[in-house]
Formats: sequence, structure tokens, C-alpha cells
Amino acid sequence: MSQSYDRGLVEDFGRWTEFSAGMWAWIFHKFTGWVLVGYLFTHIAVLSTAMQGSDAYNSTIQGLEGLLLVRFLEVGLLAVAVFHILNGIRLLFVDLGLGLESQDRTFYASLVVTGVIVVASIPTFLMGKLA
Amino acid sequence: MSERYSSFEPKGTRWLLQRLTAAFLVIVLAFHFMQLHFVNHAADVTFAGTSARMSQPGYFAAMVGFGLTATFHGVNGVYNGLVNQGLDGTGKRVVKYGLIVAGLLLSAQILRLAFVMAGGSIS
Amino acid sequence: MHEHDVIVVGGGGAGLRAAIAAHEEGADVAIVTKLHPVRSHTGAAEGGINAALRDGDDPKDHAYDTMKGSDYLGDAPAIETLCEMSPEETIQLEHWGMPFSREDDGRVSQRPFGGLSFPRTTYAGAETGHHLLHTMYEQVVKRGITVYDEFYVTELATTDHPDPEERECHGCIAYDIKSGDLVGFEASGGVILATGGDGQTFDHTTNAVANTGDGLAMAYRAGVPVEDPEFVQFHPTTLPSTGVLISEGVRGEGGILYNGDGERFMFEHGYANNDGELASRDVVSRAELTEVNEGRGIEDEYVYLDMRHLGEERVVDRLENILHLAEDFEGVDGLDEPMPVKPGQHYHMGGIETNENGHTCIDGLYAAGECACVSVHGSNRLGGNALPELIVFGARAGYHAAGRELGEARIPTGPSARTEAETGLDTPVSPGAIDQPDPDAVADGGAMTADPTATVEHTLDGERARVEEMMERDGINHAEIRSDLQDAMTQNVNVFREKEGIQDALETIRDCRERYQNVAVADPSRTFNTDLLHTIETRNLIDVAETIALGALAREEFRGAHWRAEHQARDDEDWLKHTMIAWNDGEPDLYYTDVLLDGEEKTYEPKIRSY
Amino acid sequence: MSTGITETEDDGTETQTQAVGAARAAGETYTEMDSEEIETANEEARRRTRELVEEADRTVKLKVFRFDPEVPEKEEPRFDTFTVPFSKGMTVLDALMWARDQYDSSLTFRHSCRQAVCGSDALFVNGRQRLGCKTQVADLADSGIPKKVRIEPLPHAEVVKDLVVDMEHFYDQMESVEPYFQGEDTPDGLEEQYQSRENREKVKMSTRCIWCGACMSSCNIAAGNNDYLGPAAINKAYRFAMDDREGEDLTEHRLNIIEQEHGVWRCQTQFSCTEVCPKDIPLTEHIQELKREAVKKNLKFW
Ligand SMILES: Cc1cc2nc3c(=O)[nH]c(=O)nc-3n(C[C@H](O)[C@H](O)[C@H](O)COP(=O)(O)OP(=O)(O)OC[C@H]3O[C@@H](n4cnc5c(N)ncnc54)[C@H](O)[C@@H]3O)c2cc1C
Ligand code: HEM
Ligand code: SF4
Ligand code: F3S
Ligand code: FES
Repeated sequence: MSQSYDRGLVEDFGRWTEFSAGMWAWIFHKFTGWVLVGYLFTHIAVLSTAMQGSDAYNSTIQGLEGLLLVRFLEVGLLAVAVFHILNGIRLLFVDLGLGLESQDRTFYASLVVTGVIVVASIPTFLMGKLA
Repeated sequence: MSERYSSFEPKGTRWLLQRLTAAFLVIVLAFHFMQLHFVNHAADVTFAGTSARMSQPGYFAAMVGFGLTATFHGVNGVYNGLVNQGLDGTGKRVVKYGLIVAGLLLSAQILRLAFVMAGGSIS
Repeated sequence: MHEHDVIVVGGGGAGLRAAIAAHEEGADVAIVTKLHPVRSHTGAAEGGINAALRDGDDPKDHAYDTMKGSDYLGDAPAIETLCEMSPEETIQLEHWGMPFSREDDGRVSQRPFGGLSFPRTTYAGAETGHHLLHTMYEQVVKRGITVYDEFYVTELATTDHPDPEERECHGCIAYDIKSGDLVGFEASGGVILATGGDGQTFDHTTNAVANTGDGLAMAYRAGVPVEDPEFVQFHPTTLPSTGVLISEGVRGEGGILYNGDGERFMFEHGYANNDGELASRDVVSRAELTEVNEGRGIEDEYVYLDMRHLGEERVVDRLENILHLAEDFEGVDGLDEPMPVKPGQHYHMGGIETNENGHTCIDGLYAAGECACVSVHGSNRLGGNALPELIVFGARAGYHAAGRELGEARIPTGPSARTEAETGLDTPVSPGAIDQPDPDAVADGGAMTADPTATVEHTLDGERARVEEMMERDGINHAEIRSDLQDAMTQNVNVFREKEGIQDALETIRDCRERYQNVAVADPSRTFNTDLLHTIETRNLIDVAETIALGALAREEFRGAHWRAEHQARDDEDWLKHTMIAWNDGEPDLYYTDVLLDGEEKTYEPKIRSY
Repeated sequence: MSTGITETEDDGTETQTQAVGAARAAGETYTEMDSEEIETANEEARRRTRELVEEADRTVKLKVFRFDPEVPEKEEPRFDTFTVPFSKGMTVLDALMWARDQYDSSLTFRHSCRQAVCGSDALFVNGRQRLGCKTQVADLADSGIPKKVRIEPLPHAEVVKDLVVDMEHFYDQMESVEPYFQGEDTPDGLEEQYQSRENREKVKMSTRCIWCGACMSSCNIAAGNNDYLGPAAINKAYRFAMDDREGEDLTEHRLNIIEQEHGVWRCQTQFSCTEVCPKDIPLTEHIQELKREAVKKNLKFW
């Protein structure tokens, strides 16, 4: 509910420093979801160069992949996707009414597992020849 | 009360579909990542490779399904997210149709692209 | 000005039931309450509702138990009405969906309770009151009954005939807490007071902060006598810092009371050599206080209730709730350390004199619930008998105010029921008002006219002036007066009562009254001014405390909850009678009326009360 | 009419206080304090407060949100700090009451039962929704006494004054789910409706709600979307939907209510409601169960 005056420190969404696990999970899931849709649109746009012929496709992909920045962004994408998947699975369980008591622990687990997978994947993602 | 029954779409359907698509996406997205980053390195992707894969009916179906499901899941997710934040009235209607249009365009593009990738031609 | 057929003041168990009843009868009814209904203190009741529901039980047995429990100071017509109607009212709650605890066969459960000859206490977990309150509020929502919540009723609008029995009540004045406006409420059918208890007259109570006896004080000043005010029930095990009740269940399971020297004083100091901790409430309360007064208490304040020896398993299984209460409200882990407890005010048996239809001697003015005294509890209330009182007499008051024929009442009301005057009461100071009664209004807050609307408007003007004055002037804060009053009552008019102590209390009360003449409200705001509300409440507390002290001073015997150092026995010869105090336009008048021991079925012969 | 109450005078004779006010009977008239006396009395009260604080072994500092739209000095929201003597067992509500009675009688908050049943005093204490009366001051620190206790009104609600928020919206949501038993075939007279122990157990937790509004205040979705029914109202609907004493048609009707646009589907399983609920009601679990019930019901239609 919006305030008719400034309520000082108590903002509309409370204080982020005081968020609990479930709220963070919600924020992160939202954020990662939006990044993923955004990526889906750009991804299809990039791939659509295929319609101009195989050369255009090859050069675009390889041009992009040749950039270190893109490689790092891909790692980011992986992180985002992995978290969204893991937390998504967590949410599916919650929807089935399973493991509600450990909802905070499963959230932390999602974070940790995401971290591990991302770190383990970095070499693979950054490997390959750069232009 | 009657307005509750006037809709063909019970309110829970989209919620349910969001979960079902999510469950499907877990599988195909993981598969997709494995394919294009671990099995085949992203930097090595070429049109030839892509179209070789896309020519296999199973892979083709999986990828098209992946694309369309992701589109629904993503677009519906965005819409839900906004409604949850209290988006209402005109804004809500604009966003709804905007998202439907965007989703349909993206779906069409995915289908066309998949067709091209599988070696077809569209002109 | 708001107009309704029936105005119910208070949204606790009694008020809600009255409103539903009046609504059933087709009246346009509104509830005016200072707290939102679900915040009422009925929600705190734990134990249950007594109702003779089962084969082998009979309302007559319930009536007998109640009369015996009252130490023969209850009125038979009231007690019989209560016990006969309690089953149907209780089942009515069940039909409204109240989540009672259940037996294996799906019927509502009942459990044994102190002083009952049959396990007839119907309950819903350890939160019976909460469920009763919420179930009834739900029915109020269902019926679309108007609720003015957070409206504080400051005074009744009654006409000013010199004889209270000729007065009429046409409504009341309420302060809209959120906006700060004073508004008039006019009721064509009647005003039902259901304002609950007055535990705040003591500094240590199981009652809510909002239980300030407003209704009792308002009715008293309007001319209705206060009946048996000296009978106040004290519970022996309440937490010292908050007054939260620790159920008798702990002692029932084997909990032990220790003093500061680690002695099991109930036995070692011979208070109850047979029953020990399980002796009746008043005996245990007095024992605890004696220990503290004789320097064997802890921090000069409390004793210990220990349940550690029962073992974690048993405690968690049967007394889990108690662990939470001790932890949340006292910061004590009951499995690790003994719990501090001391006696606390719990229930006021006395109250606004009414007949079995909830009607007072003033036409159009009703009372029900803890603020009223139909006299079902006499000198001592049995556990589980207050909730049925709320629903039975709440309903009756509601029906009657809305015009249903309930038959002639058998209990007489008003000063005309006087059978004996008190002449020799030895008070150190005069009780009653300090101001000369308003020449325009004989009854305090009353008006010179018989026209309903004008009566309400006149009262409204008076209240406006009173509030304005408190808001505008400079003065002292009420909080200290309130706390001095509470201290004096707890010191001298609680479990132990001695003539001199009570006289001291009366002096302090007088002093509080004089200081109150100078109170002012420091908060200048009209928005949600709780400073103003608490200040008005304090005045009501002074009036109520005074009636309690006067009654306690007058009654020279030991009956039920009333113990007098100088008079250690029940005295049916001289004291089988109700104490009545009438405000008498500012000069309290104390007199007595007969106790009605003749019931429909039988006459109750006073017997020795022993269990 | 005899007044019945007499009074002992110094000379020992008793006089009836017939038609005379008390002090007058004793031969003296009561006089009001003049402004100087009042000032002295008030100064005296302040001195006693200072003494109490100085004498205390331990004190705790309350930082309390203040706001009053009507009073110029309080129009701008601010925090006031009150130093309160600490005693074992002291709750946040006790501390607030002390501060009000000793320092500033205009300090405004709702409270009544002091035992977590009336639901009046849900507050935002050190960044979390809690009942003032159910929160031990000592529990706000890892050990000993907390350095500061910051007390604010519930977030996501209009502040009326100081710690008092407008509850109307919460009540509206609660009352919009038809929160009353509607069983149709209630038996007559003293006949009861039977209910199994299991079924009562099933609804037990949901019936414990005290309408404090803590859950609603903690939910980000409710904060962003005023139409959302909120956890407490959904829990109320659950209480009836799951009660076997209401027939199947009614259960379906109840599911229709909670699966409206801004019903259960809005819940994003943030769990904060469940975490703050002072009555330990598993709100998220109840909401999730209703979502599944609603889906099941809709599948049946196809
Ligand atoms: C801890 C505890 C446990 C108990 N356990 C049991 C038990 O197990 N069994 C049993 O039978 N009894 C029990 N009792 C006693 C019983 O609960 C009470 O006597 C009863 O609930 C009182 O109900 P009521 O409706 O009269 O008043 P309340 O429920 O106190 O309601 C009073 C209403 O009046 C309103 N009000 C007050 N003043 C004003 C005003 N000036 N203007 C407007 N509105 C006003 C308030 O807002 C409130 O809504 C217990 C009591 C306590 C304290
Ligand atoms: C791979 C497995 C995936 C799983 C298990 C998954 C799971 C979920 C779930 C359960 C939700 C619903 C959250 C809720 O409503 O409470 C959700 C929301 C969402 N998902 Fe996914 N998802 C996956 C992949 C994707 C992909 C590929 C995209 C991108 C197109 C995406 C975009 C979104 C978006 C935008 C939201 C809405 C976020 C919001 O609430 O604002 N998801 N996801
Ligand atoms: S569900 Fe819990 S937090 Fe919400 S209002 Fe009820 S008691 Fe308070
Ligand atoms: S916090 Fe809100 S999002 Fe759902 S789980 Fe509770 S209602
Ligand atoms: S004062 Fe009643 S819940 Fe805290």
C-alpha cells in the first residue's frame, strides 16, 4: 500500500537487509526469470541470422564467441539459468507441499549448488579459441 | 458470482501450465546446455553442425518444443510478475496484449528459424 | 447522531451474543465497542463452557453445583436460567461452526472442572474463549450487523427523574477514537452494556489493559445499583510481570509450590495439610501472600511453581502451552527453572444489578456478561461458568431489548428491592463525587428532559464540555493516579482484607479522586488520542474501586472469595444478603437485598461448602 | 433517603453525609490545584522517572517511530529514544507502556490482552513483525540486553499515528472470504453436528488466527497488490473449506472464492507470513494446499 507521506525508513517493501530466505528466493527467481526471457528473445534474434545464410550465421556466432566479454556473460547466463532451475525445482516441491519446513535450507542449497556448478563450468566456458 | 463461471479459463490453468512447462524445461534446458557448451563447444558452432542436428526429427521436435514452451513460460511469468505487483486496469490490458503479441511473434520466428535450420528454405 | 433500535456497548462474548439475538428478533442493532470485537478479552478464556449436555447429567445438578460454589449468595432464578439454557446456547455455538474438541465418536468433548459433580465443561482446546469469540464475530459478519469499532462509550444518555427506577435510557455518547469526534447514539429499544471485567482496578490481573469497568461505572453513575462488588476472584498462579494465567493444570499434574527458603510451604507451613497445592484457589492465594508478607517470598513478590520433576516428556505432552507462556511472557524456561507465580485478580463476581432478562432498574438499560451481576456466581464463580453466562444472558438481554416476550422476571431490581439499610459503615472519608451534582442533571450525565433525542444531545453537550476541558487545561497526568489506585487495592482489598487496610484504601481512593480533579490530557491531537481514553478510564476505575472497597468494608464475614481478618466464618444469620451500592447522585448509598434461594424446583438450603 | 454511609470525624462522632459532598462533610472544601502546584507536581513526577532510570542496574533504549498528521512537531515522521529500566521478563510492550506512562503520554499504540490473544500489538520490532507483548526484550539480543530496540508501525499499512496503523484494509480482506460457517443441514435442538477428531485436527491450526495482521504486513505481494486477499484471509477460507461439517457444494463455493484473480494464485510462496505468524499457523502450507485443491477441482471439470 502506498503511503500518503514519507514514512522514513520503512519503505514500501520493508528493508532489504531484513529480508528472509523466502523473500530472497522470490527476488532472485524473478530476476533470473526476467534475464532468461530477455536472453530468449536476443538468442532467437542472434540465431535468426541463419536465415541470411550459413555464412552470416557462422560469422555472427563465432564473432560473438570470440569476445571474452561474451564468454563471461555466458557464465553469468549459466549462473542465472542454474539458479532458476534449482530454485524452480524447489518451488515445484513447495507447490506439491513437500519439504515446506526446510524451505529456507533448500534455498541456501540452491545458491551453493549454483555456485559450485558455475565455478566448475568456468574452464569449459572460457575455453576454446578466441579471435 | 456469475462472472466467475463466464470465463472459459479457470484461473488456475495458467498457474498449472507454468509448473508443467517448468518441469519440461528443466529437462530440455539442461540438455541444451550440455549439448552446446560441453558436448559441442559454443565457439565451435557452425551452421552445418546446427543443421545436422536439427535434421534429426527427435532433436528438432525437442528444440521446437523447448522454444515454444520457454516462450509461454517466460511470457506468462512476466505477466504474472507484473500482476502480482498490482498492475491493474488499462496498464494490465496493454501489457497482456503486448505480451501475447510478443509471444506469438517470437513463436513464429522460432518456427521459421527451426525450419531454416533443419535445411528448409522460406522465401 | 446515529440511530438504531438496539445499541450494544461492547463486542466481547456477551455483546456479540446480544447483538445476534436482537438481530434474530428483527431489530436494527449496532455494536459500539472500544476495541475491535475480536480483540475483546473473552478471547483469553482457556478452560471451557459448562453445559449439562450428556446422559447422566442434568441442568439441575449444574444448578446445584453453581449454588454451592456461590456459597449460597447466588439467586436461584438466575442460576436455574443459566443452567437450563446453557446446553442449547452451547450447541448453538456448535451449529455456528465453533471448533470444539471432539470425542472419538465425533461429539463435542467435555472435561471435569473444579466444583463440578459431572465432567460438563465443554471446551475447544485450551483456547475456548478465542473460538467462542471468533465464532460469534463470524456470525455478526454473516448477518451484516453494524459494528462501530474503536468507538469509546463515555456516558449513557438517561433522563433525570429523581427516582432511578423512573429513569429511561435513550442511548449513549461515544468517542470516535480515530477521528476524535464525540457522537451521539440513540436507541429506541435499549442500550445493552457488555463491557466486561474491571481487573485494572488492581495492579496485578489476568485481565486485559482494556478491562477498566467502564460499563459498570457508567451504569452506577446513571443510577443502577452495583451488586455484591466486594466479591473479586483471585487466581493463585499468574506470572508476576504480566499477570498471564498459568492454568491450574500444572498443579493438577503435580506441580509444587516453593517459597524463597525452598520450603514446600503449603504443607510445611500448614496451609492445607491434606490437599497441599491442590487446595482451592482462595486458600492457595492466601498462603502465597502470607509467605511473601512474612519475608519468605522471592524478591518480596512471588513464590515458585516448579514442574521440573515431572520430567520433560510429561510436561511437553500435557503442559506444552505452559512452557510457551512462561517463556514468552516471563522469559523463563519451565523445564530448566521454577516458574515465578503470584496471585492475581481474575474475575469480578459483582456488577451491574440486573434481572434474569438482563434488564436493570432503568428502563431501556440492560447489562450482560462480566460487567453485570444477575447473580449466578454469588460470592465465588466456578471455573467454566462465565462463558455460559455470556451467551445465556447476552442472548436474553438481546431478545428482550428487541421486544421478545420472555416472561415476568422473578428477580427484583432497583432501590425498591431494598430490605435493609446500612447505617453504621465506618468510612474514614466520604465516598462519592467531589463536585456538587450538576444542577441541570440529577443523574450524573443525565438530562432534564424526557424527549429521547434531546436527552442524547444534552448528554453529548456535557461530554463535549468534559473532554474539551481535559484537553485544554494544564494539569497532571492520570497514569500515576491509576497506578496509586491499583497499588492501594492490591495492598489492602485483595485476598487479605482487614478493616484498617480497607479504610486505608478508601483514603487513597479519595485522594486519587481529588487528584483526578486536576488531570489533563497532554496529547493535543484528536487523532487516536489514547491519552484521553486512558484518562477517562481512570475515572471509571476510581468509581469501581470505591464500590469494591465499600462492599469489602461492609461485609463482616468470610464468604467465598471475600475473606476478612476479623471475621473468619460464613455468617448466614447476618450476611445471607446482597450488598448494593447506589450512586445516589454522588453520595453513595449502601443497602442490602435478599438472596433468592427459592428455585422453580427446589429451595436451596445453605450448607457448609466443602469438597 | 438515607445514604447509609457515615464517616468517622476527628472528634469521634458520626455524621451522616446527607446531601453533602465528601470533603464538605469534613468541614473543608476541596480546592483545585493552581498552575504552580500543577507544575510542581509534574516536575516531581519527572524527577521520580529520572531517579528510577538512574537507580536501575540495566536499562534498554527504545527507538520509537513517531508521527501524527495533526501535530506540527510530529508531522514529519521521526524517531524518539526512551531509556527504560530493564527487568527480567520484560516484554517490548511492557517497555513501551513504561515509556508512555513515565515520559510521554501521547505515545500511541494499540494493546489490550498482554498475552498474545487479542492481536492488537503487531509491531515492526528490530526489522520484523512481532507482537509486542510476546517479544521478550532480552530475546532481541544474542545475549544480555539489546543495544537498541527499534519499534515501528507495521510496514505496508497506512500509519494513523505513532505505532497505530489503519487495519480497515486487512479487515475488508478477512471479511471478503465469507468468513462464517454456512453448513446447511444443521440438526435441530440439542443434536450436534458430528466431526471427526482428524478433521478437527486438520483445521485446528487455521482456527488460531488472532487477526493481528503481521502476516499481511510481511508479504511483499500484499504490499505491492492491494487486491491480493493475503495470507490471513486465505487461511480463514481454508478453515472453512477444510471443515467437513460444511457440505461439498460449499467447499466448491469456497474454492471459487479463493481462486479468484487475486486469491491464492498471487501467493509466491515467500514464506515470510509463516515465519512471522505469532500463532505458528503454517500459512504457506495452507495456501499451497488450496492451490492444489483448486487445480484438482478444475481438472474435474474438463
Ligand atoms: C485469563 C482468563 C481466563 C478465563 N477462563 C475462563 C474459562 O475457562 N471459562 C469461563 O467460563 N470463563 C473464563 N474467564 C472469564 C470470562 O472469560 C470473562 O468473564 C468473559 O469473557 C467476559 O466477557 P464479556 O463479553 O463480558 O467481556 P469482554 O470480552 O471483556 O468484552 C468487553 C467488550 O466491551 C468493550 N468495551 C469496554 N468498555 C467499553 C467502552 N467504554 N466503550 C465501548 N466499548 C467498551 C470492549 O471493547 C470489549 O469488546 C476467564 C477470564 C480470563 C481473564
Ligand atoms: C529450466 C527450468 C525452469 C524451471 C524449473 C523454471 C521454473 C519456474 C517456476 C516454477 C516459475 C514460477 C514461479 C512462481 O510463479 O512462483 C518460473 C517463473 C518464471 N520463469 Fe522459469 N523456469 C525454468 C526456465 C525458464 C526459462 C528458460 C525462462 C526464460 C524464458 C524462464 C522465465 C521465467 C520467468 C520470466 C518467470 C516469472 C518470474 C516472475 O515471477 O516475475 N524460466 N520459473
Ligand atoms: S495468520 Fe497469524 S500473522 Fe496472520 S493475522 Fe492470523 S495470527 Fe496474525
Ligand atoms: S508471504 Fe506472501 S507470497 Fe505467499 S507464502 Fe506468504 S502469502
Ligand atoms: S496485547 Fe493482545 S496480542 Fe499483544
